[in-house]
Amino acid sequence: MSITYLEAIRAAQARALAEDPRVFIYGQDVGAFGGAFKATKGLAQEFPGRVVDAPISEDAMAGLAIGAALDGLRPILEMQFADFSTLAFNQIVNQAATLFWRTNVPCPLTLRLPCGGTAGSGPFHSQMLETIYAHYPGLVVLTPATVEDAYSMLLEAVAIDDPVIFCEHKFLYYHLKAEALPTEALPANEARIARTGRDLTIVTYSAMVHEALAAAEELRGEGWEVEVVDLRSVKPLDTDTVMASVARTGRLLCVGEAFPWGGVTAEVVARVVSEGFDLLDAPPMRLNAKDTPVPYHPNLWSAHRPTARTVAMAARKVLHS
Amino acid sequence: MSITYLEAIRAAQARALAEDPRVFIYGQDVGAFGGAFKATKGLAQEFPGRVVDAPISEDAMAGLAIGAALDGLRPILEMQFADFSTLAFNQIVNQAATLFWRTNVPCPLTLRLPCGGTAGSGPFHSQMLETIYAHYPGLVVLTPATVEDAYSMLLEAVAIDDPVIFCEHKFLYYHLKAEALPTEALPANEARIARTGRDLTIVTYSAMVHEALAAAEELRGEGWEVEVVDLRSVKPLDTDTVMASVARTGRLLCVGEAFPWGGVTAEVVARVVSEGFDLLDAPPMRLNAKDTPVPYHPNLWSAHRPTARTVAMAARKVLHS
Amino acid sequence: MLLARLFDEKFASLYRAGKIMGGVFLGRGQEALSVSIGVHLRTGDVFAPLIRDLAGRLAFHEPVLDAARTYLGSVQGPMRGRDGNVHRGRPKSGQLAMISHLGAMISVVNGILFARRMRGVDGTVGVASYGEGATSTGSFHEALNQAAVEQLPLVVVVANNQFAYSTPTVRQFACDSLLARATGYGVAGAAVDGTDLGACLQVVGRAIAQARAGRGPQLVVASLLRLCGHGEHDDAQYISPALKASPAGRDCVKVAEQYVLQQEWAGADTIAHWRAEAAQTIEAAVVTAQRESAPDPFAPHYWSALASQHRWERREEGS
Amino acid sequence: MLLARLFDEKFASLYRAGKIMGGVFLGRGQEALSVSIGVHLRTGDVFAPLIRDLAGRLAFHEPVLDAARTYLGSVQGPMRGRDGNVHRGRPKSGQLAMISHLGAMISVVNGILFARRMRGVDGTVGVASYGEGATSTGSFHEALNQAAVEQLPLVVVVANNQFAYSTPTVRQFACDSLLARATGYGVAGAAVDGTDLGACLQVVGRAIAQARAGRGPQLVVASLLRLCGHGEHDDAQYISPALKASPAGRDCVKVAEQYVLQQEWAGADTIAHWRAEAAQTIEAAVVTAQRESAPDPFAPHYWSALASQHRWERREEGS
Ligand SMILES: Cc1ncc(C[n+]2csc(CCOP(=O)(O)OP(=O)(O)O)c2C)c(N)n1
Ligand SMILES: Cc1ncc(C[n+]2csc(CCOP(=O)(O)OP(=O)(O)O)c2C)c(N)n1
Ligand SMILES: [Mg+2]
Ligand SMILES: [Mg+2]
Repeated sequence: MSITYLEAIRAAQARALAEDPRVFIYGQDVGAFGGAFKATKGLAQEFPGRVVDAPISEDAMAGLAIGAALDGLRPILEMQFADFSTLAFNQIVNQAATLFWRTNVPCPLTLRLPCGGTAGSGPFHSQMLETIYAHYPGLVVLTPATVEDAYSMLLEAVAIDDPVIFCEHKFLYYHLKAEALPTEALPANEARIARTGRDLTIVTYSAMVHEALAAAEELRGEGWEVEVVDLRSVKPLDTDTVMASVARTGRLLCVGEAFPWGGVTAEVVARVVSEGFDLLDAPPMRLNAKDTPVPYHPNLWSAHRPTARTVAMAARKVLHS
Repeated sequence: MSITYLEAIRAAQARALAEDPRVFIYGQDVGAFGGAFKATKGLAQEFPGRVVDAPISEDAMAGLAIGAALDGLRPILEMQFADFSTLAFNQIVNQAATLFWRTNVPCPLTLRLPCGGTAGSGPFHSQMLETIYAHYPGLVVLTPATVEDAYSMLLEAVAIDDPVIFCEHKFLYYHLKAEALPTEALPANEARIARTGRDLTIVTYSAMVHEALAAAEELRGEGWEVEVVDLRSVKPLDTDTVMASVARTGRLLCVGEAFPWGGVTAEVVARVVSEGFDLLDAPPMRLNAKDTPVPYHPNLWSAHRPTARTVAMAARKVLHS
Repeated sequence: MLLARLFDEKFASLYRAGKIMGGVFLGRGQEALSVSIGVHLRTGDVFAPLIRDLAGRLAFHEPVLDAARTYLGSVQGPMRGRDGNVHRGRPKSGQLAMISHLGAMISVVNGILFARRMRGVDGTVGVASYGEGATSTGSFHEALNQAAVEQLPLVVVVANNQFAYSTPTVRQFACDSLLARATGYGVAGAAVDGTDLGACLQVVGRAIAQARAGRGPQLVVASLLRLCGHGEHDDAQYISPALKASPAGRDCVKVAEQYVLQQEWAGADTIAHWRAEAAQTIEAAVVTAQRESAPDPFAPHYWSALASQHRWERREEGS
Repeated sequence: MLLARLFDEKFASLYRAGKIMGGVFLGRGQEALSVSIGVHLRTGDVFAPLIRDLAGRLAFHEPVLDAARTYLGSVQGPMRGRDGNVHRGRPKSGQLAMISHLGAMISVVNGILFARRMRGVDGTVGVASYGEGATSTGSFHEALNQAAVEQLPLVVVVANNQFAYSTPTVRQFACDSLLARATGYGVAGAAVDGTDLGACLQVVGRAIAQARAGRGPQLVVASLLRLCGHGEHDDAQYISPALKASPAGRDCVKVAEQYVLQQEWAGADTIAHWRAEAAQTIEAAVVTAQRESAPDPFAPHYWSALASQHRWERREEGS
């Protein structure tokens, strides 16, 4: 048996629905159709009345999920593409995120955001949204990079008493496969050493973990041992694991697929240098997507985001400085 | 004569309307009423038909401004509070910001956002929004800290061929006064040394410039000479001026009023350490608002944001490390 | 509604005296409509009030102290100093704590009603109250349409007080009556004179009963005038004397008193007694709230926004 | 519309052959409505097309090469490889380049019309085309209301093809007809059978003429069916055979051909000739586009998003 990242997401939802009567799924075309990416395939049939098609009303979709969470349910809200969550932005950052702090009533909702680029998807079906959500107090932002994490972290997202922004990466949907679903897992807020090494720490998350691993493999051929830290959760951010790795390697490269201003790479670098300045033997470096919208043409798209090749180039720079 | 920050904003708009027939103002209550803060007071009477009341439709307000800009006008769009721009978020980051890059047609609009906290304003009338806008390619984000900059940078914003997010700080509206309007000004994208010093660089922007200056004054009593850099524009970000200052002082504290995750302070620290690691004699430090919504009660509010006192405390830490 | 009117007056005078944290927004002129919501709601129902809904809040059993404590900054208020004035609420009692963004509460009410249905709880009604200005928001539209699609027991009460802050309706919408929107959503609609307590009780009561009976969403549009500024900082010069003198400008409290007298439900002395009682209640609440302490910024619970903070505690979050 | 139909078919077959960058979205079944927009627009007008508006685009003088170049990734397309397929446009020619977020283009059209009025330019009409699913968006609502308040010469054409992706109208709205919304906004409304070219030409033509004459915004609601999937990746199994067999499921191209023959505007041979001509035009465009080069990622102009880049160049931007 082999299971994809996308199938893991479907399986996690099936299990959540089966185990917890408070769980339901709401989103455009998630019902009989099974969702634009088929992440809810068959679930409406298996769990009648609990997988509900929404009108094209992202603001009201989020509002409904918030109300239901407030009343004790555990909604999973699917955005058809992460990019459309900008229309629910206000409900998410101002209503969901502030609710517990303001009223002491938790708002346990999971917002599934199909994120990230694939060739030919263009500016409005490729965006990474973790930066803008992580900026707001009251949200948990998860960015699974593996099939196992897609599964276990989605289950944990549903269990968490806060609004969780679950950033699933579309590039991994079909490509990424595992032998089986995991039976145990790290807590969602702990980073993971995806590959050990002693010369350089690459901190990254989501699809970029695989580019970093490929770069590390390439650099191994050149005699370098590169450690790769998969953040898993970008908020909260597991600074401890990152610092421990940097303490071992003395060098830091931070890689993200988001736009370059602000975001995870800036936050990680800023934390490491303020809390672990003396651990560094060389200037830390960041590698992000370019500061333009995500291009549609595959030629441009693959130059816009970091890839194994550009990660390796950046890593060499840090290694040689 | 003495002129406030708010009056400077009004004066800049009056001048823009007078000098450029392409300029108009659109926003809720901006017409006969003169705006919730009176930033457009008298302008509807002075420029008939060019200061137009909008319905409570932030998405459509932004859309209309974008269309008008596309057609060659120079709209100034006022949000009643910055916090409500979350409802125009999609139009701003996906329509306005991508338009030039996608189509080669510029979108010269100015979005005035009354930002930042004042005592008793609470979670939805106090937010800093520069982080989320600066993250997106295609936007210019300005954060004037002085009466002179409020005036000259707003005029420059109207002249710029891109969508400009003009973050004006409500705390400065009435408090801050200058003798006269400036006759010349730095380009909007250049940071300014607000106070010179040799022991520490505090990089900040908007209302926090004044907290930093007060802290610097306090620290002078303790024998420290603190340099304060007012970024003025957070995107583009004038890294050169920051680096030159850090090169002189060897120490960096970065202060912002926004939520702590990501944002200007992370971006500045990350840039300085990647490009100027060796300039630093001590770990850089950040001071942000707390990671909760902005509290309503004045007691809590003044503990949520950095103040001269907490800036001085943080500065002492950096100075002694 | 008398209590609400007097309470509002008290807040206005405290505001002028500089005793209030933040702004004050009054319901003056809108109490008849507002109270009609509150009296028809039952325990278990849900109410998302407007900034002018003190009357409806009190009628739906908001503790008198809640408003006093919130306006005066007592840590014992329902928002514990975190949020203020009109944003107060007790979600667990069905009194939602609104966010400022107009229109945003309707879909939240939908969600609660949806949850009740999913959990098999019957007979809940949800009311969301907004001004006519809020009808221009995308949130309002999406939520009303959503409720119609789901056939939820939602009642949306629109207080058309002719202005959104300073903006007259002619700059807000172009239809003859907002009631026409009901047809567009496929929901029931009813208009009412918002200055007439009897009419409000009847029309709002009927809408709530219809929703409770499973007849789907209801839109009530009331016409009236706010007899005050947008907030207490606003002198509302933009409201013309002619409009104030028009039927929409009648003072609903006076009209109601008249009506009570006419119907001989109570005499002038009884009303005077009510008034005195209300004044006493208010005075007591204000005195209590003023004696209570302010929030302590050193209490660590203020500075964590997550309900699941304990989950993350193993690893410290950096700044 | 024949050209559009055949062009769409060509794209579908190129898609199946893996020759297309990204997705392909067809207008099959909606050409009569779409072309009716294009033919009534004049130079200087503004059109924000829907993803299914190839027919209308071509009729409004979109160069045939634009579509071919965009789908096939030629750098010479109007979007220069930056954006794709249905998002293409030439704003300077009034062909707006849509963003994906449904409903978002209407207020942009409003802005252009508003600008024209402010600049004293007369007689411009703006058309925005959307599916019935887009009527549920807040953007749609805000923009139509805004146009009504401003009395702009806006025509919104809604193609009610019974589904939004897989979602049937019963999960999208609860009103009997979307036309009822027109009254709610205070704008003129008209319904039309979207499978009937003659009717579409007349109704859309009238709406555009009314807007041009200064009678304010117009809402046209057409009923029809898309005779294809949402995109070419979708087999549209959710559309029932009964619906396909209903009047809404008629193929507007066949209906139009029938009509042309009946009216004796042309004979079968002429139609066959048109068809052949169209096929040739398409073939030529595709061949040209396929020969052209792809965008070069090393060209620096791709990597700056600001029109005013020169302003900032004195100081280099980091990372
Ligand atoms: C989305 C949004 N935009 C702007 C505001 C600022 N604002 C607060 S109240 C108000 C006017 C509201 O008018 P209306 O809905 O008619 O209610 P009324 O005050 O007349 O009772 C405005 C514009 C807001 N709260 N929310
Ligand atoms: C705001 C928004 N939400 C979701 C989507 C994803 N999406 C693209 S097309 C579509 C269905 C649109 O249906 P309709 O408006 O009826 O047009 P049709 O495809 O039927 O022509 C959806 C949900 C989107 N583009 N924009
Ligand atoms: Mg009003
Ligand atoms: Mg449709």
